[in-house]
Amino acid sequence: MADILAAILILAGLFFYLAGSIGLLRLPDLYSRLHALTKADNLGLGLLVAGLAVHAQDLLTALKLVLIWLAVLAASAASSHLIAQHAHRQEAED
Amino acid sequence: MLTTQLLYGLAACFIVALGLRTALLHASLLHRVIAINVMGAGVFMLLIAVAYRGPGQQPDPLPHALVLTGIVVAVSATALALALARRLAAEHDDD
Amino acid sequence: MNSTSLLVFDVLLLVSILSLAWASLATRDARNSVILFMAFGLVLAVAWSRLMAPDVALAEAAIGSGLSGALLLAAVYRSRGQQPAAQQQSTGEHNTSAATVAARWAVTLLSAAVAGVLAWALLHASGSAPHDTLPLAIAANLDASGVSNPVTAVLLNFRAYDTLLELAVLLTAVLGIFALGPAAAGYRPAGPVFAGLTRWLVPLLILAAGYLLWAGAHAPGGAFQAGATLAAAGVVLRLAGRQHIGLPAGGTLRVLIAAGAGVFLTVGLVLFMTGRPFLGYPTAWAGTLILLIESAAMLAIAATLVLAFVGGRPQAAGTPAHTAGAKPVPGNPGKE
Amino acid sequence: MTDAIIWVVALPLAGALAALLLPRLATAVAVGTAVATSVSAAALLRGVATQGVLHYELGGWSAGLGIALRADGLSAMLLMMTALVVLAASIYTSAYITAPAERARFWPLWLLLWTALNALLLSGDLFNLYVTLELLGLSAVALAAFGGKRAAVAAALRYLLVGLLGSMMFLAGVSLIYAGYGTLDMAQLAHMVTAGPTAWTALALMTAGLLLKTALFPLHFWLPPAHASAPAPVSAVLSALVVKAAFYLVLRLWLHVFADVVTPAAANLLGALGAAAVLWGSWQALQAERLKLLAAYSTVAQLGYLFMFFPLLQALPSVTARDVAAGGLVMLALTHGFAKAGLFLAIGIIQQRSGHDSIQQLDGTAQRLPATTFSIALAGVALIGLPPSGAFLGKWQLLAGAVATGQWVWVVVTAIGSLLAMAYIFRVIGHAFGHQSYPNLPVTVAREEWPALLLAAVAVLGLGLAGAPVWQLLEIRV
Repeated sequence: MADILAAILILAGLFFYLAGSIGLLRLPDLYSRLHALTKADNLGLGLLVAGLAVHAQDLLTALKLVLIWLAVLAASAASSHLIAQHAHRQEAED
Repeated sequence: MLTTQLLYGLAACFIVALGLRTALLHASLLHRVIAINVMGAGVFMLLIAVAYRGPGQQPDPLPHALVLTGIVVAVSATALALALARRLAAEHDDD
Repeated sequence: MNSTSLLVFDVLLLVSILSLAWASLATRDARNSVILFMAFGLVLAVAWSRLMAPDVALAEAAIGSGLSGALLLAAVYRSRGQQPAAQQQSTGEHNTSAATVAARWAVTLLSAAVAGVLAWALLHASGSAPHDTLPLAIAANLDASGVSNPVTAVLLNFRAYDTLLELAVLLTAVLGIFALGPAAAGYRPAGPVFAGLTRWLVPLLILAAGYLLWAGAHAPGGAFQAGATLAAAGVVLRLAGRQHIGLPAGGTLRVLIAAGAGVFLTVGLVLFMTGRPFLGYPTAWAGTLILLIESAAMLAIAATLVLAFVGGRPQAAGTPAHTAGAKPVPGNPGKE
Repeated sequence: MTDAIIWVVALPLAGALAALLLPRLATAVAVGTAVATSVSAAALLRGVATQGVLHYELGGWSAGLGIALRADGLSAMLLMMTALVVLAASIYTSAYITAPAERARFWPLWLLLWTALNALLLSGDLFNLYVTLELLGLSAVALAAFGGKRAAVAAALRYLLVGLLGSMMFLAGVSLIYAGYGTLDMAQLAHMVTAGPTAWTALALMTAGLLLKTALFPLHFWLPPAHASAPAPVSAVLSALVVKAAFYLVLRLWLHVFADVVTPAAANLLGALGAAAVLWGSWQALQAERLKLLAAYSTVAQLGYLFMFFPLLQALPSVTARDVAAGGLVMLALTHGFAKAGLFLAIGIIQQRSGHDSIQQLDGTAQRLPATTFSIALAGVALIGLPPSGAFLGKWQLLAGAVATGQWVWVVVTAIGSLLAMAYIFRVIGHAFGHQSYPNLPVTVAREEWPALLLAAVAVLGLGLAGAPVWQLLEIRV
């Protein structure tokens, strides 16, 4: 049972990764691409982590996985903000 | 037949050649430093591939230790190279 | 996971590694090249964990891709401030005079020859059964080494002399950087978001470094990975505008960078003078001695890698920190 | 006596750390360490002479698993030469670099370079050799760029990139050896290595890496600017010791570890490259404008002579003939070490005193700095190979070996090379004599001139007249 749940979660995660990648390729400008990338990949990662956590042997590993997800969430949010701000200032200057 | 060890070994040879080509091609300094790091990564892949003993068994720990030492040596050499380049660029502006 | 799906995964992984390496070396823009190199390092770390080398995967991600990437990016932004981008790639790939094309072909053929010969030798070498004399010897002596992680046992006990010289290499690099001149000017103080992230991320990195150091005895981890994580905390602080990253100045800084090789050599010599072989830990004490050496090595590696990122002798703590509002300093990524 | 094998490596490293931690006492600590290390190097030499090959398993682990240090006749002699040259250069530097801040930054790097040299000469493990080569490369680059002048930094950067390329190729060779034979210990490998694709490729890669580091002819482009723009004592150590350490590894690999894998064709290739280096290096030295460039090109040429021994050692029939020729090779290497170090130190004095080292404006230095000019002339005698210098014995064995094996090309090249060497040395001496009057006291800067003079004297008189033990010591080998 756990394996099926894990498989479903991971597949859902992969779907969001795919969406994020397509967004990265298709969307016109930097901001929308950043938007797509950060949102989709983080959700994809969350589902992936959930799937792996279900599959993990013990609670500690599952908690470590969740911690990884939280760290990536914070880091990618902050870095996409910085990139957007940098790009915005660049445009304001030239 | 094509074992994992051989697959990664051959890929390693290709990466070494890739790094060597750019390192010899006098591209910009930055490219040559990256090329040497890529070549190093290729040699490390060769070592790790040699250490691999199949999905079930324990791999040979010795090449792992060698690669760890190699990575640290490579980063210290890269740091010195970039510091020299910075000093060269700074010198370039003063005179 | 039957072998075919593993093979498919391997091929996909290798294709992405090779294409990232090719792209990193082929792009002319320096910044893209560095970012592709960092991606190459990360995917390489996936390859190391696939080949059951977790220690190396940690080090590759932390040092090979993370810190080397930070060093290279800092160099790119620093030189972008001074020379116009075009002048940077004046040689190599693009002028198409006959001599350069011929030279490029010659070098390509030479590299292909080296790869071919290397592959030919590898095919021959891996033809025979893998040699297990050393792995078996390591396994046999593992319990006498004081740690249960074989890689740490090799690094800190069986081939401790290699690690001692390697710490000397790190020390030489940082002394060479110091001899070249004072540090570059720092970065502007961080905006609210980055400052918030730093206040939360740096303690987590320090905690992770301590865990990695402790776990190194029985699980993947150890002094190098811990030192690199600590250095990452230092780099984040430096980027957030903290000039001296909490590093001591003057004498204490010297003690810090000399700590790794210093403690290692002292332990080796003390044992040597009390009749044991040089760097030959008594079995009962091996575990504690290794932990002592690894702790000193972690501090030294972290300090060295951060000082390499700082790029020169840190000004004395007394000098005024970089004041906001000054003219944008070359090599300053953010304009906030 | 086997303890000396550890002290020879541990002392310079401890000295480097002490000099780093006590910046104000750096010079005293460094010179003290230099004396102590030279004493332990002498003890090691005596130990090897009395007890034969000294073998030390680090950490108590048997070779293969752990790392073994080995000191045989060849490495003990090179270690002694390294100790004497670095001791003399350290005394010289104590007067050459006076600013306390510069001293505090110079001595740790200097002693780390010495640690690398001693560790390399003693190591019996291939990967350990890679680490020592990197330590040697990085410390040499840091010292070559010391002082931060633009030319020095640019040359040091090229030297570093070439050195890294060489180390990576060496490491690729070492990886192949581990893939093929499962061990890294050179003594074990000497018995296991059989002629085959793995051995050939590994040896070719390692040799290519080492040839880059020892600047043999086509791969020498980085050496002249690096050695010419470095501070004088650093140039002395770079030319006399650092490139020779890489050559020692080629010798160790070709004669001891891969003895039966080496083919005559490969040895002849090395000999041909050596011959080209002799001719090209000497010719460039003749046209050099500056003394330091002349000395650097002379290094490229002198290394060419060393590589010309390889085809002889391959072709000489009897073991005794081969040992005698190998003795000539070591004699030439030792003499060049002392002579080139003395030459660079003397040139440093001229550069410091008269602000330039261009050969044209040298007139009068003989009068103003008689001892320095005498050192240059004495070192010149050893570089040309005139009796009674050690180089004369070395070149004699080279010629005798070439004649015995009928390989006349080496005789011709040696003759032309020596002629060109004579030309560029006498050109310098010619310019040195001006018309001013002679000062009454010959030595002007004692602490700088005596080391240069003694080094050149050892090359000419010491090795030339008392060279017999070199052959006996060479008998002791792994």
